[in-house]
Amino acid sequence: MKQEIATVVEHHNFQGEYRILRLAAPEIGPVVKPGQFLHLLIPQLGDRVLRRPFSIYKADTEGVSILYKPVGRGTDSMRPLHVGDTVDIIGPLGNGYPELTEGKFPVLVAGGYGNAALYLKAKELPAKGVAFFGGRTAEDILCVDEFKELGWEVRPTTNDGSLGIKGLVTTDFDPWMAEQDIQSLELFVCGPGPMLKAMGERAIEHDFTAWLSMDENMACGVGACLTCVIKRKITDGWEWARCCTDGPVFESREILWNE
Amino acid sequence: MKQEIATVVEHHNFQGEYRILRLAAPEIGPVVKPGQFLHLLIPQLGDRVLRRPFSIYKADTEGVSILYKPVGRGTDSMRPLHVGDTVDIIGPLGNGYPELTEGKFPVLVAGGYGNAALYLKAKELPAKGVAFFGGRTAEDILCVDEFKELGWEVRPTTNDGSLGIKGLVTTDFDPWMAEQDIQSLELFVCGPGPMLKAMGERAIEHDFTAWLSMDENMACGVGACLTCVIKRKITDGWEWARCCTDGPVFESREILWNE
Amino acid sequence: MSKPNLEVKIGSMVMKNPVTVASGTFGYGPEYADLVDLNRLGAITVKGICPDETIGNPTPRTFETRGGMLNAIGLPGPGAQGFIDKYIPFLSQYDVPVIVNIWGKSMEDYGTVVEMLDAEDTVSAYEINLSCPNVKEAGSAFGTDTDSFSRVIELVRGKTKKPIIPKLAPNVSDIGAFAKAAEEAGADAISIMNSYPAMAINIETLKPELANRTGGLSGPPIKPIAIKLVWDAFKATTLPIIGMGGIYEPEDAIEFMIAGATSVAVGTANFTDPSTVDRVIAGIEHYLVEKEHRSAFDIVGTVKT
Amino acid sequence: MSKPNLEVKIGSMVMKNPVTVASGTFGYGPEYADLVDLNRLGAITVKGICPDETIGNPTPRTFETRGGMLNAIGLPGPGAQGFIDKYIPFLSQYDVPVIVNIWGKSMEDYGTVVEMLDAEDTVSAYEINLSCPNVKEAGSAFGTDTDSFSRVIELVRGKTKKPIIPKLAPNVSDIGAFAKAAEEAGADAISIMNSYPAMAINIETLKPELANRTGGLSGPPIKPIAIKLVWDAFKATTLPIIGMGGIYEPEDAIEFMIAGATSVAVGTANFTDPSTVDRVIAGIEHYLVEKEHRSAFDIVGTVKT
Ligand SMILES: Cc1cc2nc3c(=O)[nH]c(=O)nc-3n(C[C@H](O)[C@H](O)[C@H](O)COP(=O)(O)OP(=O)(O)OC[C@H]3O[C@@H](n4cnc5c(N)ncnc54)[C@H](O)[C@@H]3O)c2cc1C
Ligand SMILES: Cc1cc2nc3c(=O)[nH]c(=O)nc-3n(C[C@H](O)[C@H](O)[C@H](O)COP(=O)(O)OP(=O)(O)OC[C@H]3O[C@@H](n4cnc5c(N)ncnc54)[C@H](O)[C@@H]3O)c2cc1C
Ligand SMILES: Cc1cc2nc3c(=O)[nH]c(=O)nc-3n(C[C@H](O)[C@H](O)[C@H](O)COP(=O)(O)O)c2cc1C
Ligand SMILES: Cc1cc2nc3c(=O)[nH]c(=O)nc-3n(C[C@H](O)[C@H](O)[C@H](O)COP(=O)(O)O)c2cc1C
Ligand code: FES
Ligand code: FES
Repeated sequence: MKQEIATVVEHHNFQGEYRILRLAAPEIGPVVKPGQFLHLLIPQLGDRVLRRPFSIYKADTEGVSILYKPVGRGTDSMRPLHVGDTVDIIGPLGNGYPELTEGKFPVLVAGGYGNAALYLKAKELPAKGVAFFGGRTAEDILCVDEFKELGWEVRPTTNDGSLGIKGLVTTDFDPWMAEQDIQSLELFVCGPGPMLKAMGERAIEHDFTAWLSMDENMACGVGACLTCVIKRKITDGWEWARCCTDGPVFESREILWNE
Repeated sequence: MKQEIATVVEHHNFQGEYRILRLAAPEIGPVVKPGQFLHLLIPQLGDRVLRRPFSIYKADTEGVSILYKPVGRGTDSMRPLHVGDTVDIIGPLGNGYPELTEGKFPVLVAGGYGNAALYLKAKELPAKGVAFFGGRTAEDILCVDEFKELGWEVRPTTNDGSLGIKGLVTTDFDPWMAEQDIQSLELFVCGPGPMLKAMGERAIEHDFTAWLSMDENMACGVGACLTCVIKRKITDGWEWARCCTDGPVFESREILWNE
Repeated sequence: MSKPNLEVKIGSMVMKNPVTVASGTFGYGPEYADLVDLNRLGAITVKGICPDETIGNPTPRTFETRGGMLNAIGLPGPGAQGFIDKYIPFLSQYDVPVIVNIWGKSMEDYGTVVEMLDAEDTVSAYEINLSCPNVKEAGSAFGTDTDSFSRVIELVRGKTKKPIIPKLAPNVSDIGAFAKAAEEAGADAISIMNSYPAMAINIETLKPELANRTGGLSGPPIKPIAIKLVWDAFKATTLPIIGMGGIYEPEDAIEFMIAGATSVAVGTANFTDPSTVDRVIAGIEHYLVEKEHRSAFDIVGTVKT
Repeated sequence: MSKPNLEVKIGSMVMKNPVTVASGTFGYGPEYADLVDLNRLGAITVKGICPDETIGNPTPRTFETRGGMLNAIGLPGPGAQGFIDKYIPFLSQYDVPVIVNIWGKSMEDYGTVVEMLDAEDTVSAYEINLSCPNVKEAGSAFGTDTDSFSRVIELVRGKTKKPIIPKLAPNVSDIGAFAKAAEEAGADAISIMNSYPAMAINIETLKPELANRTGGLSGPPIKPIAIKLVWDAFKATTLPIIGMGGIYEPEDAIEFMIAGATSVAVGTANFTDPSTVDRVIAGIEHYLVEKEHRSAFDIVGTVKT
């Protein structure tokens, strides 16, 4: 974990409303593991003081890239960042996804910026599997070609049917799953809460492994403030686990979902 | 007095560190009187909430110009304003300078952005007189040619002697004054506190008229908050007068200087 | 859908919408009349008035802080008679209730100022300042001790039939106790909050940034404090509450109402943007339409806890 | 000129410079160890510890406000024994005093937690949390009433010879009374201020933004309030003061010291920029050099009023 003043080297529209921000970060770039994230201090955020976490989409010896969608105060304020501006980042943060278990068949499930979060994992995985991507419209299904290039079978679903099957990710996943050697599946999931929960439930019901990247609001990002906690099951009940340091990736069985 | 969302039509270096900001303000521009000011809400001022007052340098039917020097949080944050950006201004504010008294000889005394504040007055005055401009260095003596073009005799003084006489405005003014029909002088002054006070003292001692534009911190700018008050003499003592609405221009005899 | 009813009542005073201005941030009315349509306001609240003319504090009187400002104006003013002479003719032109913020150097003063003003029809209600951080008498002396707090209210109650609205000090551990005390002493409403006692020091001169040394913090920084105080008071009393503290956007005003405020006051925001009151009124109306409420009162105290 | 002496003392605890971190904003030490050189700190102040393991409040626990944040973490923690097992080995590697922030659900708890911790050499001092806005017991119950406030301090005093530092509640009318009470009860220093009781409500859901409903406001918005509280306390007591509330820049820390703080703590700013502590230490040193002071202590309480 390092704090680095990173220079913007690329910043433009990526797809639909999504934008890509590429930062020169020679200290953080080389040490990123798939599923980790950055904590970014947005310049010109007016009177707001907290950083915002972003999954690392790409990383190499020179820097990192993230994909984001302007949806609120922070992400809106990132728009005016120009090439050459500097951004204060802390990273890489979080545990990231574990290695694929021997003999398991990898499945990626993602929604929205979750696609970005899984790209490095897709690249690293030795065996190529199937990627289920869900979104509201075709615009929310990111990086399809990139995943295909890596050798993955990409199966998009959209709420409006503008790309792939019409429905939720589960609309496509459930029948597919039924035809697999279910217990050999190992899922790597990153997406909105309901998607995480749906996949987690299936993992438990059908007895496969699902690594879920949890999306919780953060303050410190380094484990100090205890903002980002979720309930993790332990033998006699539950304990709090911090998404920023104990996660963001948890196996479905670890999580006690809030009612 | 109007509130107007004005578009930046010009913004660049003017002289030394001074910058000129020209705003399209068709409502405010046409009604400006010399010595009045604008109250400007600086965009991108981060977490600061108060406006900043600026003397109106030029005004016409289409808009207004101000001259400023980045010296603090507010003025520094004005640098990135681009042509096409909008700025929220309230104006024109304050009483401005009165008409020249019949038969009096007009003298302008200014320092720093005070030169800007006097330009409209210089332009309006029927009789052309003498203008004493003081500053730290040549860079602080603004608009000399413009005043000359209007027919004024311009006499600069600088602390370092880089333009005109070396010294304070008074170094040049005092001997000059001694040779005039002193009581026929009518001074219009805009500059830093000590300059205002020096001229005010001379006006009282030598019995001439001096209109001083007072420089006080402001919050509302419209007379509501009672931030910008100075002591104004009245028959039995003094009362508070608001620089924003009762001023900023006061005659030297009105002012009770703080010890 | 028909337009929602924005009208609210503070005791017998009817406000055409819930929005007034915070005392001391809007002068006596004329100052903002060029920029704000005074008839559009729910009420005009004027700067603090005491029986006699007062000069207030030395300068500097305000200081900009991160996100807000400090003030130690110190309640200068024309006195009750001066107010009547200088401002009543102006204010009486408008079709909008006038809330006069009153204060005193002694307990008796609070009675005297009401006696002097009460015959004026233009004066619709009194906001009793018991919480000025900058004038010992009007602040700590009466505002942070429930006994003298109640006695001032009872005294004023005895002098007028118009609505009386004590303005509570924020720097107390239990605002509910003051809300209850106000109710028992005969108040018609309460207003919350005054600026918060605060200070800034110049590290070059070592001098406080305000001549009065300390002042009151106002603006966006105090909003979350004010929201809690309003909610706490709402639970403790049935009196209507005028909520204020850092209202800059319609959403802020709506938040105050959901926390329990029947009416809201825009203060420091007037300095930043005089169109705030207008935006806030429009924003409240828009919210009521969107949420399909019939009346502004429908959202008061609706926080789900 | 020779380097100024940055050392300050809080009771018998020597800090190599005046800068520590605010409890709850720096975890227990390891969390920021990659980003901050812990040996550079004047002291490490850890998150609140009570005798038993505790779970704290439900989520959401924090919320970003204009200029600052609200928190209602609710003091989750490993308990005294858990703290010893999990963090003492780590903390003992560093050459920096450790201040353990303690709290209790009952008055007795405050004694118990000290009994459990006191044998640990790594524990240098106790900050007694009597002002948590989010846990009834550790907050309003003890922090806003001078009697129980004093009793907790006396109880802790009886259990340890190490410096004890009560952390005062900001939401009181007279902080001086608490400062004096702390002194009389045997405290070695006081710390000011905890986050300020506050609230935010989501106007779409009508629900409070924090699961705990209310929380504590921290960050730049509260600095002017904290500066005044420190100054007020400084006038009332001779105890050293650890000042905090919105310190983001060296100038903020220096302002606290001029107001009367011997030591300062960086809180919310750690989240924004973990290099703040480092910048603040360097900035204090730079200021002392520039103003030709020999020691950090020279500027404490030098405000000219
Ligand atoms: C581990 C992690 C990885 C992330 N990766 C990405 C990424 O790669 N690309 C991307 O665009 N965004 C990502 N996010 C979300 C991102 O951090 C921002 O929170 C989000 O973009 C909204 O921030 P904002 O400041 O624009 O909006 P705000 O104005 O802060 O918030 C807008 C709304 O979203 C809510 N919100 C904010 N943050 C969260 C959150 N984390 N979870 C749930 N609700 C929230 C707010 O409460 C508010 O209602 C990630 C979040 C986490 C925790
Ligand atoms: C009537 C009037 C007309 C003005 N006209 C101009 C103009 O034409 N061009 C121009 O550049 N500036 C002008 N100013 C000053 C301007 O409003 C700003 O205050 C100044 O430029 C510094 O603001 P800042 O935000 O950059 O600095 P800040 O960070 O706010 O302040 C820097 C320092 O200056 C002090 N300061 C701020 N404002 C004042 C003030 N008004 N008087 C004394 N000290 C102050 C602050 O206390 C601080 O110590 C005028 C001021 C007044 C009252
Ligand atoms: C410059 C200024 C002057 C004030 N004068 C008064 C006053 O005369 N009487 C009073 O009760 N409150 C006074 N206040 C407090 C405000 O009415 C209000 O309670 C406080 O500022 C909080 O609201 P805000 O954050 O919206 O400004 C004053 C506030 C400011 C900023
Ligand atoms: C997330 C968070 C957790 C906190 N936890 C504690 C705590 O456990 N014990 C305590 O005494 N204060 C706690 N505080 C209060 C801080 O120590 C500090 O008093 C307050 O935040 C003001 O300082 P700041 O504005 O620099 O953050 C916490 C503050 C925050 C923001
Ligand atoms: S965000 Fe602070 S502990 Fe996770
Ligand atoms: S600045 Fe408010 S009265 Fe002049």
